[in-house]
Amino acid sequence: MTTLVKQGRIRVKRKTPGEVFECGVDADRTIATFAVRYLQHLDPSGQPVGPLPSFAEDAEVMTALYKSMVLTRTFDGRAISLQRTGQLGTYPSCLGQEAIGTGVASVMADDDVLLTTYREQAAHIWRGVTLEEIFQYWGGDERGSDFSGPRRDFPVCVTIAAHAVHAVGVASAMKLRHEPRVAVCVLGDGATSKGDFYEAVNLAGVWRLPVVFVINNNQWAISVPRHAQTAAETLAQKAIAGGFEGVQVDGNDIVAVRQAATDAIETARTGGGPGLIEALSYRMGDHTTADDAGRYRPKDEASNHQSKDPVARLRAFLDDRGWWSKEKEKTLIAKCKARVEEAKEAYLAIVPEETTAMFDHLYETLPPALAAQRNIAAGGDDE
Amino acid sequence: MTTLVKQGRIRVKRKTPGEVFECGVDADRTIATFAVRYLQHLDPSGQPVGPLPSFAEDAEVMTALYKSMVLTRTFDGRAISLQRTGQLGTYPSCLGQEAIGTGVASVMADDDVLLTTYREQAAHIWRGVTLEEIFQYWGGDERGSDFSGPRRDFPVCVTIAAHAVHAVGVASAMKLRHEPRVAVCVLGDGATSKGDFYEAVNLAGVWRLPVVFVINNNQWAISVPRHAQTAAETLAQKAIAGGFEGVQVDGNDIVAVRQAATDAIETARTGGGPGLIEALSYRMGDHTTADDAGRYRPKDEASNHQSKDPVARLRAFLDDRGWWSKEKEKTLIAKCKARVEEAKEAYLAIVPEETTAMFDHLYETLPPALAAQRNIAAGGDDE
Amino acid sequence: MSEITLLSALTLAMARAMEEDENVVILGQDVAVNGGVFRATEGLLERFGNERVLDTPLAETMIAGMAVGMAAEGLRPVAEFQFMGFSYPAIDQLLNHGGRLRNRSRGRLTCPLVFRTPMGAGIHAPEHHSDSTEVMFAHIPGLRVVIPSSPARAYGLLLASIRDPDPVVFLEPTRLYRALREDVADDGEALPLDTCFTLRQGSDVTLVTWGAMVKETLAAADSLEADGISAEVVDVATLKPLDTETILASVEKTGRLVIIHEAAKTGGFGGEIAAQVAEHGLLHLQAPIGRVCGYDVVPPLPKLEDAFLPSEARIVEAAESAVAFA
Amino acid sequence: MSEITLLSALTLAMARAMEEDENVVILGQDVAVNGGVFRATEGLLERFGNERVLDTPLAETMIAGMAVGMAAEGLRPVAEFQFMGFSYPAIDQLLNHGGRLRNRSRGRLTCPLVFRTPMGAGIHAPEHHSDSTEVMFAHIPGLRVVIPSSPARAYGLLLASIRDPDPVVFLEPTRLYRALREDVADDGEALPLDTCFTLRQGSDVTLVTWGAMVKETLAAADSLEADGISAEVVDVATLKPLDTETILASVEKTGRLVIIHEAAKTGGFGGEIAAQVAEHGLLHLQAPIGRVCGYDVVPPLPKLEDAFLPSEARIVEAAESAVAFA
Ligand SMILES: Cc1ncc(C[n+]2csc(CCOP(=O)(O)OP(=O)(O)O)c2C)c(N)n1
Ligand SMILES: Cc1ncc(C[n+]2csc(CCOP(=O)(O)OP(=O)(O)O)c2C)c(N)n1
Ligand SMILES: [Mg+2]
Ligand SMILES: [Mg+2]
Repeated sequence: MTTLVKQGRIRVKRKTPGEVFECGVDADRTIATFAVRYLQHLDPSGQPVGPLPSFAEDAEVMTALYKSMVLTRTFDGRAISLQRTGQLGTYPSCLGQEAIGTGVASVMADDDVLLTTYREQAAHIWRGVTLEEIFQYWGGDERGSDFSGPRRDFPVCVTIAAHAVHAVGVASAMKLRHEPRVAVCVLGDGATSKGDFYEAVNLAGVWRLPVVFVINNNQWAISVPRHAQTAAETLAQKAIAGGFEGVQVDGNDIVAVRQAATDAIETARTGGGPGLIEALSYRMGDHTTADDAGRYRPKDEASNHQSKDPVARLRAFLDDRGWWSKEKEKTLIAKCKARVEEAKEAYLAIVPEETTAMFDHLYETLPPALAAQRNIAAGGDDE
Repeated sequence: MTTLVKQGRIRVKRKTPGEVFECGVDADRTIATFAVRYLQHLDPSGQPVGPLPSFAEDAEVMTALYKSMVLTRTFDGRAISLQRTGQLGTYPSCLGQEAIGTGVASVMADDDVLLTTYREQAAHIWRGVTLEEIFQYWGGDERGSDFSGPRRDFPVCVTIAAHAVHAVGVASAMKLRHEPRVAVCVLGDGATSKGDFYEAVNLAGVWRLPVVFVINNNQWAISVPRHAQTAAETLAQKAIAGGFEGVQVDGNDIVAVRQAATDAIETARTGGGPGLIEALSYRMGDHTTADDAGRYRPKDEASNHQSKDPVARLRAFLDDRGWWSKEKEKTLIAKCKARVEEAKEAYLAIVPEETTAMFDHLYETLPPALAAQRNIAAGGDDE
Repeated sequence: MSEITLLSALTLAMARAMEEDENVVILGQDVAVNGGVFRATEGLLERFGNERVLDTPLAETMIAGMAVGMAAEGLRPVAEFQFMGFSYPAIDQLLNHGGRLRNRSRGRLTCPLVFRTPMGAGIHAPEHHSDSTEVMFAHIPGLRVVIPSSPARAYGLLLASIRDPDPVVFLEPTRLYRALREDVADDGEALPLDTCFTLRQGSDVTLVTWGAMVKETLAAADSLEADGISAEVVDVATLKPLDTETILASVEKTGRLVIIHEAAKTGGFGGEIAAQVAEHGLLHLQAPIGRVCGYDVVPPLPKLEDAFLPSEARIVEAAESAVAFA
Repeated sequence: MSEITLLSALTLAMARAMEEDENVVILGQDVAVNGGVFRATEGLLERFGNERVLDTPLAETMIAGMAVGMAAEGLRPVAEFQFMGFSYPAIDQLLNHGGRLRNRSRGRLTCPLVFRTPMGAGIHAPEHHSDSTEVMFAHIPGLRVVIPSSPARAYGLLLASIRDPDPVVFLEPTRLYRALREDVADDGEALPLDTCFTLRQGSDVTLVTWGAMVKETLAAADSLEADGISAEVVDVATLKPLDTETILASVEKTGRLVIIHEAAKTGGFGGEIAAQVAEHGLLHLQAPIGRVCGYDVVPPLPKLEDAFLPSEARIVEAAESAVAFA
């Protein structure tokens, strides 16, 4: 019957995505259109590109953001050096992506819930996870995930995008209980290829959940560049598949990030449904300390990105406003270094857990069947 | 630090999806827009709504399509009655959705590969899977999937959306070998919620694979209605997440389905990348013979849909053109019934497989370790 | 008290748990309006409303992960997967997250959830509807794995599972859903999640089984009795944590052990039980440990289904050769 | 011949297979430009081009399903999952599709693919990078499951796996990737996929193991020898299909058996081996079957990793008590 194949074909005009389709015949009409917005407030030199949101006119707010970003960066550098000297395990640097975590976390409420990948030290530090805890986790000790600060935040998620489905569960709990709380899920550009992400986005849309997805689009997923991850022109448009809106922001511009996060989080909090923010950034370092980006990354790419650095950009903005000075910078750097050193010392001084700890948090009450194993682990005889 | 939360918020204009965003400040601009087209050629009464594609002017083509749809429907009804009398297992009716399978299959080449759910008997019948084989499969005999016709087509996929990832694998093989072939994947509205579907769509986009996804949007996934499945206004827009275009068609209008399929398949075949077609249809029966739609479906919904029936619509069109008659109809019905009865008899006469068949197709060569088990199954002693 | 099916006992247990704890929520495909494809959740939507009985989109990874997220927030989600064969996308969530959340956060976040799913062959269902892969779950640290085999045990074990502070995989043999009726008191009494149930006392041979195969095993015990062989029948019920003691005590008494399960033999949970006995009860064994299991094949479509399922005859034969062994 | 690591042996085998059959393609995350995070596929892109060595998006279900689709079309995909802990989304595809395609189509479509993934603890990696869940794969009908423990066996077994007409799960112990070097001839000689390898002859006790634990087991055998105990060491290598005969023959000779694996004990593959011996070799056993396994816990982060891994000392102790048993 396949002789019919070649018959009666009419070419339908194909459009390049991003271009609105012009209706042809009656038979063929446009029934839905979508757009993705892009938000930037500060250009790479720290100059406003238009009127600023009011928080950006508040010196106290802006310097607080700056301080947290610098603390994060100081911590990050120290973590890498500790790893190099064998005092820390594999560590994923967040260099160059501080504006995302800091900007987003700074507009979350204490009892909102943050769920992130392994690269959002900036957000954790703002939320009150201690530097000791972050060292401890990457030093190979589970107690580092027993956050002393945000008790309901999730431990970092290493299995890519799995926390996106946790986030919709957390948000469902909030919604079912009519609590004005929001779940915020931060994940990478690579994570947007995974079904978990999409299933979460789809549920968030159809249940109008109080959840905000923030994509740290740092352009790389280990060695796989953004363009090899998806043909979508923006990652923000992934939200369209879930029936809601995504927005792309300059992720090196903390004003834009914070602005977009404010909007999305408050919309979510007040019953307006989920949000998705694609924050364009750049992974200035290797994927982790176990990686060598030199193997796969175009030679000058990283150095070309220096000019977009989010910390330098905010610094330039503060300078312009007269809110900052060389003196203040010197003091800040010294303070950050001291705090990080202090945390490092505290981390190195931590007494290791007993071997049996691996049994003691597995269930609320250890099943009798495991007592014998625990006994061996404690140094007793084999079963 | 969360005292900052309440400060400096600017409301960003939110748009309802489907409305193009009007740029406000410089800081905030639209960077991408998308549209979803809708295609219909025949209205529910069979009247053209505009100029028709040329194949629709070809009596031979159109009557062939009609005959195959009627054969499918005859088969379908008989399968249900066989199940009711215990001669067939659980069976999923395709009543009301025949235009989709027939329309799509009719523009596939023999060596294209079809991968479908359990509800695309229409497509299988066109492709040359025998009625006996379809009976045999739903009668609980694996040999029903050993298609005598399209040898490279996949067996029906019961695990929802899993065949979407097979389809991109099949399409990858075709592309890597530079063959002008296409993989066609037909799945349901419910399937579009599953990560597999999205992962496949995303890969199809970024690798520009020769694959076409066809969504049989029959409005229900067992008891879950389309609107509870996703907030997306159209399922066609799911393609936007993969960076390509989706189109929505009237799935009860075989001219529209066939037209959209022609376009998408030929685009895919000639290196233009993947396509996605959402065919709007309706599940006129229960989910399967094990289901009772009366438990969950609004009372008049199914009967209200009668007027959109794809078979009646094509019949009206043929009638209008003078290509059909009561006489021809009578002959066709009789012929279809006879063919189905013949298939039923052949099916019922099939000699059951040996018990050991469950071992004999597991591996190319049965591992010696399984010989003892096979022996028991053959009636020998237990190990 | 009333004579009810295993299925109704499950509904009763869920309703009871929802009544006593408002944190209990039901979620899954078709569980609300339709009451589940097997009707296990029938009536719960009407009784507890659409904020506690939730029809989800078709996405198993999401259902599993959502349950983890809900549980971390203090809800007690009871998630249904429509068939075991569709539950595999949940394994990633169970293994990497559900079973680990308490441990990896050192007790800060916990995961009190139940994953229910129908399992097993024998109801002439379509492809992929007949799996018995319980061992895959029973191997995962941090979980409990429970399989009821009677209405009363279904009630008591499901209640216990929902009340348990840790994740429980609750597997329901479809073959038993409506196969037998039993008096079940809706008294809120849970059964323990760490003991086997000895369903029949015997002295010549121990038959250890669980789930749907309890039926054939009890029938086999009857046949054996007619032949003068006294078989003890142990329903494992909770595979993880495993109550090795009850099994060892029985083997000590009988000296002979046959393990019966529907799952594929190789790497099935029967191996674990045999290994425990070969480690801790070797001296009591007067015969090789027999295993009567599903073959290592794909569960066949209905036409060959009966030939696939371990039969009463195979159990009798294995028990007889154990007893005859000298 | 040259002294190479297990990792290089894998690369060599893949290159060889690609050379001899143009249907062999490599796919996975970071396998092309980066040569794999462990460098197992290093140089293959340069040598075979970007139509045969494919970096995929980050989506394990898709990678698995794509491989099934490719295999059905006659390619021989070798897909890498970056770590076992990330491979679970592939289980659905392996269980419902890869392992069944031949059977469900009665031989019309086949599935000659290889899923490679690094496994096991001991390299101080982050969370989720240390799993040993081989039994979950070994329980799935229609698959082969292979775990090499030396460069030469890695080469021969991977070649055999790629040439095999059915799906193979090929699990690579990260702890051994660079732990030892061995002369490996790139001669295209495959090793059989249905036999255990007896690595050391002995007469007092049989130590059965696989993967990374082969290292500690051989070391334990050395220690035992110093104490006058002669241990036979069997590397199972192919878990599915299992070569029970070699194990039984060894147990017949020694009368004592200790099974060693890194995976969690409960429901681990050691249970299967113990069960086979308790079924077919009971009379040869002069002592209970010992199992030295990973605990039933979440593989801990690096600080407690050493305490988690079964140690040489635990193996020695178990072997000694088996030998001392009377
Ligand atoms: C499910 C899963 N697959 C693979 C990996 C291995 N892996 C770790 S990070 C990574 C790349 C993630 O990229 P992206 O989402 O962009 O986050 P980024 O590291 O850039 O922050 C991969 C593949 C993993 N952790 N989880
Ligand atoms: C992964 C998976 N989950 C659940 C099911 C059970 N199930 C069978 S059909 C179905 C609904 C499918 O709906 P849709 O995709 O719209 O296809 P339709 O049946 O309407 O053709 C469900 C949930 C399944 N087969 N596979
Ligand atoms: Mg990235
Ligand atoms: Mg549907």
